[in-house]
Amino acid sequence: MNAQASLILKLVALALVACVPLSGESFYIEIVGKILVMAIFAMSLDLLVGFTGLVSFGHAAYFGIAAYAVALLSPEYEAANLWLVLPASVSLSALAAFVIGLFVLRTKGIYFIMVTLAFAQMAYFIFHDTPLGGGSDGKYLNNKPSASIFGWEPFDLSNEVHMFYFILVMMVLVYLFLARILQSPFGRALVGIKSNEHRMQSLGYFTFRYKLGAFTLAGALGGLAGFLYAVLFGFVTPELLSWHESGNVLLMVILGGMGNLAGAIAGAFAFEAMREVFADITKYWQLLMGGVIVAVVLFLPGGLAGVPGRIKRALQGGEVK
Amino acid sequence: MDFASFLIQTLNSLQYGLLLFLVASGLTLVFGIMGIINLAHGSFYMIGAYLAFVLTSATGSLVAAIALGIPLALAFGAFLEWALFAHLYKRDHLEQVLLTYGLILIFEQLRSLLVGDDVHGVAIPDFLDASIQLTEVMSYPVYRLAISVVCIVLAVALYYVIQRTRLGMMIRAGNDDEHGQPRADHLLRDRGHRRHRLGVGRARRRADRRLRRHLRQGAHPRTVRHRRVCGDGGGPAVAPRRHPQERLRP
Amino acid sequence: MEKKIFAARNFVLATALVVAGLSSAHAEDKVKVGLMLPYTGTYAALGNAITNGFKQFVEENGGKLGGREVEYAVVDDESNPAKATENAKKLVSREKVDVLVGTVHSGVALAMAKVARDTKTLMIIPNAGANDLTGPLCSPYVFRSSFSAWQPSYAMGEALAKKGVKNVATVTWKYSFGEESVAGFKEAFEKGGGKVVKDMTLPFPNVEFQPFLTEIASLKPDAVFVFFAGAGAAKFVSDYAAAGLKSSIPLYGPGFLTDGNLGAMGGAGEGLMTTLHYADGLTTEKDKAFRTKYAQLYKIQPDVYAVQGYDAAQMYEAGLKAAGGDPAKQEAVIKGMESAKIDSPRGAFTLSKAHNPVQDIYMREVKSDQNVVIEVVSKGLEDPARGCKL
Amino acid sequence: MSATTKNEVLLQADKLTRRFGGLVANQDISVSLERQMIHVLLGPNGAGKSTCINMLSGDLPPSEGRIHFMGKDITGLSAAQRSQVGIGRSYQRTNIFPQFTVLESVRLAAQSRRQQPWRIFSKAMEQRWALEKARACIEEAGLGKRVDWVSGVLSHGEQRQLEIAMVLATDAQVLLLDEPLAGMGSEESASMVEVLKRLRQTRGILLVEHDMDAVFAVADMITVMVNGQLLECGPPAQIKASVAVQQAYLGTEDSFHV
Repeated sequence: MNAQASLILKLVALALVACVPLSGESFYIEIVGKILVMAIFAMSLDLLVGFTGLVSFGHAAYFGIAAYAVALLSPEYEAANLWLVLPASVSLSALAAFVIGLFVLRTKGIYFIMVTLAFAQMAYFIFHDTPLGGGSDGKYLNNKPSASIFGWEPFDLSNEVHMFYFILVMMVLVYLFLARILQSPFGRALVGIKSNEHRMQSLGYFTFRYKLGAFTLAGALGGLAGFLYAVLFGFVTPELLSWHESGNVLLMVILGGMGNLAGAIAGAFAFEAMREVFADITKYWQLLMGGVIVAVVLFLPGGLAGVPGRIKRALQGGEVK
Repeated sequence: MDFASFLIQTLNSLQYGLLLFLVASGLTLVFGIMGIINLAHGSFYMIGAYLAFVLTSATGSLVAAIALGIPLALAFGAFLEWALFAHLYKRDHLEQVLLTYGLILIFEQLRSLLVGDDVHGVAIPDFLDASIQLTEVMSYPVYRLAISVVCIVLAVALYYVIQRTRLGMMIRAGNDDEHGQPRADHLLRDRGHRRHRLGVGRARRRADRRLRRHLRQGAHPRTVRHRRVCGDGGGPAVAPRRHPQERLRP
Repeated sequence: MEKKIFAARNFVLATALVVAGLSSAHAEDKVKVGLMLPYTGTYAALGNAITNGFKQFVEENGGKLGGREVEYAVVDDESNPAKATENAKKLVSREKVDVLVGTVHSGVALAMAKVARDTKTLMIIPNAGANDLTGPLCSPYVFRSSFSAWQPSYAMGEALAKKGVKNVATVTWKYSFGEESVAGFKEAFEKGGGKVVKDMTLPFPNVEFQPFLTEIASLKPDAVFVFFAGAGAAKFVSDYAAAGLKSSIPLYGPGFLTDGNLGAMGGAGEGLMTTLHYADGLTTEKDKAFRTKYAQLYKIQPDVYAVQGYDAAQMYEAGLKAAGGDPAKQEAVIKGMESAKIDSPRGAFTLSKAHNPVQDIYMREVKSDQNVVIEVVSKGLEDPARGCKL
Repeated sequence: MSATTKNEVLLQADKLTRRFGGLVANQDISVSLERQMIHVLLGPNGAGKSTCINMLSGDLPPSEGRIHFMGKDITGLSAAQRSQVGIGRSYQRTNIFPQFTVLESVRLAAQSRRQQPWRIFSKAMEQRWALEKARACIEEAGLGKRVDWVSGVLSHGEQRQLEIAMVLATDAQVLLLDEPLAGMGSEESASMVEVLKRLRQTRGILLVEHDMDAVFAVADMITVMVNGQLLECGPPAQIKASVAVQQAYLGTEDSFHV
């Protein structure tokens, strides 16, 4: 029954999100659209942190590289073709993840966290300090890519409702794609690496290649999120690659509960909702945000997804333990 | 670029390098000995600066501010260790990184709440407020040289305390046990905790901040940039090198 | 397995929270002003000053703008360009403000201007000086009550050339506002026969100036022109004095070098000459009234940012009056603002066709804790608005 | 050196030496292992046994000396590469996947033989051959009753059996077992000895052990190491009789009964 109940709940949640555009409020359509983009970004990081045990503190680099790719690849005054610029941007960030992965995956533990942060800072300053991409002021994407295939226009991204559903479909596809991969031999090996990499090596797995594969895939999916962000807002800035963004997406994964794709989505929604509500309450909203982060780390190691399990155990008087 | 300017530029880089070493050495103690990665280390730099500003305007003299500041820093370090970091020893590095990331936001807003966002300056004490004439146009502030001397003295003191004294041995032992044999000697581990509770790392760092405070004149609210200096430096600079057998443990 | 169920449930809960938490009522007869300024981060002090200035005018105007009650919607932009579009959209489409006022950081202002143009919302920039805002990206909906990066620096270039200064070295932060200021200075100074020997830059907001001071000492130029603001400016001036350069090589720059941070630099700023469209010790009646009221309301002396906030409110008042007080009649409001003659504490000014103030630039000298006006170095200086097709 | 070499030599190590800075953990250790042989590395704590087995399994690169497997020089190969050629390894401190079930752990070990990581849309659970191999190895290691248990909750002995099952699932020809009987009750170690005897029919086993009775009951060849050096190597009878071994290793124990 458990699996079925969770499937129903997920479909209900999906339906609820799908009705957002019916409200006609363009602000909510865009804000929920952005949260869906962040959900994709969180899922791509969860593949690393939650399933492979690789804590990357520089995941925003690939988000930003794809965002800049679409801004730089699109011609100044007319729309680029979606079916060309999307794969191009995603493969650029996948390439960046592959190259950076070759270096960072040689380290472990805290050094991995720090070296991924260092590479992301390098990417940040490439866009911040050089004229490529308009320096620190960022760059405009004047018109959204057109979805035409040989003249046939299935949908128009400049229409915000089409854009919303395009992002929603992308998020569902990424969810199904990752859920499927984690059932494959490749996925099981990744989970094995997170549980005990030394054992996997002595069983004959070349764990470096698996980790590099996961790192590149996560970079590509993170790039997809960056692409959608740039198209949604039509404006890219070096801050997209800043270490604060890497920290925030890491928090979404932790908040949602590591190693749980639906948890990553829930984490993205919870984090963005908190940020909006706190910002409305007080000028010192970062104080509340910092407090929540400290509380989640101290008292909620399993994240939101872990909460029900803890409640259940508490209710049953803990004899299950 | 004549030779005199080259000498001055070397002096500049040496002086700024020593300053960064001081910040990095604080983090080495926290990370190398206590094994906790603290992203909020830059915030201590900021807290030290604002502490100097507040105490100097209260007491009127920098020297009094430093004398008052060090115990305050010790207390703050001990409190933080008891309240937050004590829970972190067992946790993995990801949770330490996230918790200290939250701390940055909290310190930032507390500073804005308590002291406001304006730019402040702190006067250099008179006996240090002179400049030495180096070339006919350029003179070098004595205060910067004073700071370099303080940095060197603290570096030597740090080395001596860690390597030569019983306290240093305790700290190092505290470190080995947490990462050393699985059957850690529990007694030493507890004493290790108490040693950290004294916040040795933080107090010494806070004192140096106040001296550097005047070098910077304006207390810049966002000074988290320094933590990466230590990060780039790779492993702990001062803590003892781990025995190679260590690498073998799964 | 139960982990999955409840993760999905949280998903539903969180979405509801987002939708419910954000809606807010919108009153019909009030004029709604959206204030998007930095209330946290490095520029927080400037954000507060602009807000104070704006609210002071509204209060002096009987708590009304164009005869209507004023309702504020405030957003903290944190000087973070990454969230600028989202924050601006929050004010425009959720709060449905009639005018968007903001901001300090040029990067954030550029993103706001794009939102204002796309959604055809009136926008008044109370500080960000990036030339593009009233240049290639100018638009009928975007106005500015402060300055373009070009203006104060161009005036300084003219003044130094007139004084017969021959070669000058420049130092600034490497970001759009710094570079545009140095470019404005260079244009006027070299047109007047001067020569810039060296341009030095360092990344924003780095404050380690010693190496540059040593290089200035070896170059031995006639004068040095710099752009720095806030904590960086205070530190540069005190380092410059500590290095003994102040007595041998005079230091010049736009007013941001000394405005608002004279206290922080102690005596090091004494005697520094800077150019800006505002100064202390102006003799006009309007300025005296403005300063006493400001000191009375907020217990601190006003600075150029407060004046710019005050003038942003004046400009909107002029626009609303021309439209009979109805913010919905945007064409009339825009016409009114374009033709208005603003009686500002800095001195009366009109708007150029690119909606940038055409204003006098003062030469000022630091005396104890004030930038006292010496003379008007450039009367009615208009930004060239290169690339604007208005 | 040993009895008639009727069986194929699987693993041959010559003059293996390992130094950690000044400390010499292993000095010129030569060991050979044939199929259908159980070769035991015996020695007091700190004799360098674990270092030696780590060098053989590729966890630790030797400072000097060569290692050959079925004639090929594998000194330069990593642990993963050595596992691929057929060397399996179990560890002194249990080294398993605590969150996985027994079946999933052993299936993952079986999968290591044909990984095909590019088939990202195939379901791991539908790989017939891996599941069948896993169930067979679980039976062979005597864990039949614990197939669906989570590895973390198994008893210490059962976890040692799980390690054996995982190594078997990798079709290893040579099993390097680091104290397989450590921490086991008497009947648990008895059943493990039976398992080792069964495995000896088709494979070569080199194990590090302390348990005297078990060692002499099952070993075909014993090598005694003291302070990183090879003291003596020979069949159990020769080792039992050797005076040098008694002094160096068994101390002044008066009688030595079998």
